[in-house]
Amino acid sequence: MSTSKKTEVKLELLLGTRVVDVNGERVGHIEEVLADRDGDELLVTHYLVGRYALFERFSIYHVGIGLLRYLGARGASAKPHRIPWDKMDLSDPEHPRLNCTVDELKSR
Amino acid sequence: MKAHYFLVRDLLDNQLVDRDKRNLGKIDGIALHVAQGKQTRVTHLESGALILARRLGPRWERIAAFMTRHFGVRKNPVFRVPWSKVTKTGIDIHIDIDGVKSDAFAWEHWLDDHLIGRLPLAHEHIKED
Amino acid sequence: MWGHTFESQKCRTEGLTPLLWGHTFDSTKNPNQRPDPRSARHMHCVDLMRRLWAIAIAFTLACSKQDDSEKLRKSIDSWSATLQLVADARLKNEVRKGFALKTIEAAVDDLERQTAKTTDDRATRLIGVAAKLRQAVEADDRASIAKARGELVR
Amino acid sequence: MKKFLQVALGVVTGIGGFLEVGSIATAAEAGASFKYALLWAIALGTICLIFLVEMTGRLAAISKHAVADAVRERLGFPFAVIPRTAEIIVNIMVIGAEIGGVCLALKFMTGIEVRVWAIPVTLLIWLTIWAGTLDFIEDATSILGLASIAFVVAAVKMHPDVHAALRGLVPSSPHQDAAHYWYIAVGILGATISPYMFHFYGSGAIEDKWGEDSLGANRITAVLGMSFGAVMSMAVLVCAALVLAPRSIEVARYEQAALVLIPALGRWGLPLFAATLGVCCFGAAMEVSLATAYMTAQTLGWNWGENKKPDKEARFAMTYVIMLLLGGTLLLTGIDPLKLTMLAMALTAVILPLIVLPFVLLLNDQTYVHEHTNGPIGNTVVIVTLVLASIVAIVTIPLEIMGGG
Repeated sequence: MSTSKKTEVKLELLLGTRVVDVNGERVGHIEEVLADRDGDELLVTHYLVGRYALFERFSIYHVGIGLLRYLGARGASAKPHRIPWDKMDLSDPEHPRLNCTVDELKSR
Repeated sequence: MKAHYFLVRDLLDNQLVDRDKRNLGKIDGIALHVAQGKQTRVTHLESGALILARRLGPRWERIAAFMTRHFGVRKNPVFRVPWSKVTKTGIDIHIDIDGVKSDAFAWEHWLDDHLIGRLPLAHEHIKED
Repeated sequence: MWGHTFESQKCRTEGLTPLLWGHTFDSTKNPNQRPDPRSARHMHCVDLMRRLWAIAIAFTLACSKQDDSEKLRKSIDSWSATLQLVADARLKNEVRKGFALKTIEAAVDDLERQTAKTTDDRATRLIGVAAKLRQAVEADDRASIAKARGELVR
Repeated sequence: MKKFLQVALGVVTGIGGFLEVGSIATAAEAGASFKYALLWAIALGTICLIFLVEMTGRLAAISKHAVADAVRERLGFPFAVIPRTAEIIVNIMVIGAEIGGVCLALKFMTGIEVRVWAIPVTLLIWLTIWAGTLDFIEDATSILGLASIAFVVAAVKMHPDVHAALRGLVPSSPHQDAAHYWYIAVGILGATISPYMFHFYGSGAIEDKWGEDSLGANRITAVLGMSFGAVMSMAVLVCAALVLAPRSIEVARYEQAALVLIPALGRWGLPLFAATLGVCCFGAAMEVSLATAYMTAQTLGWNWGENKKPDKEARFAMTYVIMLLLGGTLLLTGIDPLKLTMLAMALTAVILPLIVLPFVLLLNDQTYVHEHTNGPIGNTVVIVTLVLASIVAIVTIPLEIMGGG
């Protein structure tokens, strides 16, 4: 896949990048990273990948989602994907990729 | 310190505060260590114009790189704090270092030595409470 | 209504900047940079903005032409009344000489600027009276100030 | 007793700090061109301002963070940089206009040209910020600013038509010259809802160490202070409506605005106008420069504070010095101070939503204000007004620049 392996990835640059799954299918954009404290370390557990790129783009993501829900949209459709750290391949940080399919995520 | 973090909400862009409650800049960037087979972890909190400019796009990054190369006064253009130095998190992120001696204050010192401090009345200014 | 929406994460706007800065990064030019999947939509927005601006400017130009003479007429009335007020105040010693002179200067300056391209009899006449008033104020000649003030009313 | 003093000071700040070159110029133009018809714009702007100032104070008291801090932390740098850059640009123009106001006041009293005064006035403003404390700056400008009561005295002395004035509080569309009418309307909104006020007020609250117990005082200060301030602005408009409008004098130069007090106050009219203009603009120039330094420091996470030693906050001090220099330079280019003022105020109206909408979001965020979140009425009034003002401003600015000249 990628030629060089970066060990240091900048979180601020990951934000907003598009994520595709193992088949190259669009999943969404990285919006948030979840981490848990473990002793002296802070370990990444999940990536939130959202589908409302337009909201995110105009900084109205949360308001937009809130409005959608308020207007009766289903909770599931507005919710971002919650991707476990081991399913996200960041060897090329500019093109993050899942090492599974979107359907596999849903079935979990 | 809490156990679960939303890195963007809780850390990125929040205020860095040293042990004497001085402002050391915002957290402009967060460095993650990614390695195959090992859980990704947060290694450093970063602060610096270069990091900020990069978030705005390649052109701004080039401008910032040029500026820091020619006019920078910091030893290292990016001020990095290891995660292990973090003592308290909340709206502000407290770290256990002496800010005045750190690189985060390089510009403060430079301006004070070369410009602000040389102007009349700069030091009699105001009595501290 | 919005309170609960903040429980998840911070809003992000990485994508907003290129829109606001215009064409600051055309990432297709440099193969080392990441291609922006949103650039097509971005271009569309910029295009739309340009069109809106063009319409606004055209509209502006259309509106600005027609009322130039009307504007000058109003301006002459306005300065004429201003000079009367200043002359009265000077006669009653309510304003200092320096202020009266500066106001007369401002009147002449503003009128000359507006009639630089066109000629207007009323404007020329008003500038003439202003010059008389100015001389009278400078000389502290109360009779002449009153006379010039009288000419302003006509 | 301390609470009472805090409120009293707040009210005085409102009265003295409210008037500045922008509100004087826009109110005078409005009164001269449209009589009482634009009084509503001052009222509407003030209602918005009351909500917004209260929000700023509440955010500062509960979270100990100012608006610029919270916007950066909550919405991220790529967003924060947009409103802050816009503000810096507009603030340079506003500082230029305020310094211009001081110079004009001096010109009215001495007859010496504005350009001659620009450098000494800029230096004097710098020196006052440099050598003064926050309390000194607040108190001095507030108390000296009380000279603006002259406008209220003059307005009352001339017996305005109260019914006509009350009718002016209801928005109406103009009979003629619609573009100019709306341009002045957004100018008034921009002058009334000055963004620098939020940074100044919020940062001042943090410097004064407000806590949760200050919320009541904060509310009273916002309502009373801003309302009294609005009365001053309205008095300027009424004076212009009574003195200039009947003579069909339009305000093309500040000299014409300076005449409004003379019929009522005689030989005191001009000195009082000059004193009000000079003092208010002097205060505002300091406040805008400091506000820019506050917001820059807060966005980038520097140390800040007018009450700290400058060797611990050299970058903060540097920022206001640069702002003053740029503002002063702008004036030296020979730009017409009145046009600069009107443009700066209208541009303020354009960028207002960008500045204010985020902090409507913040004031609904419990991380920052705990249980003291906004009510729906405040949110709605503020958002609707500002978005409308911004749209009107975007339409009228090109019209005015090219048509109104």
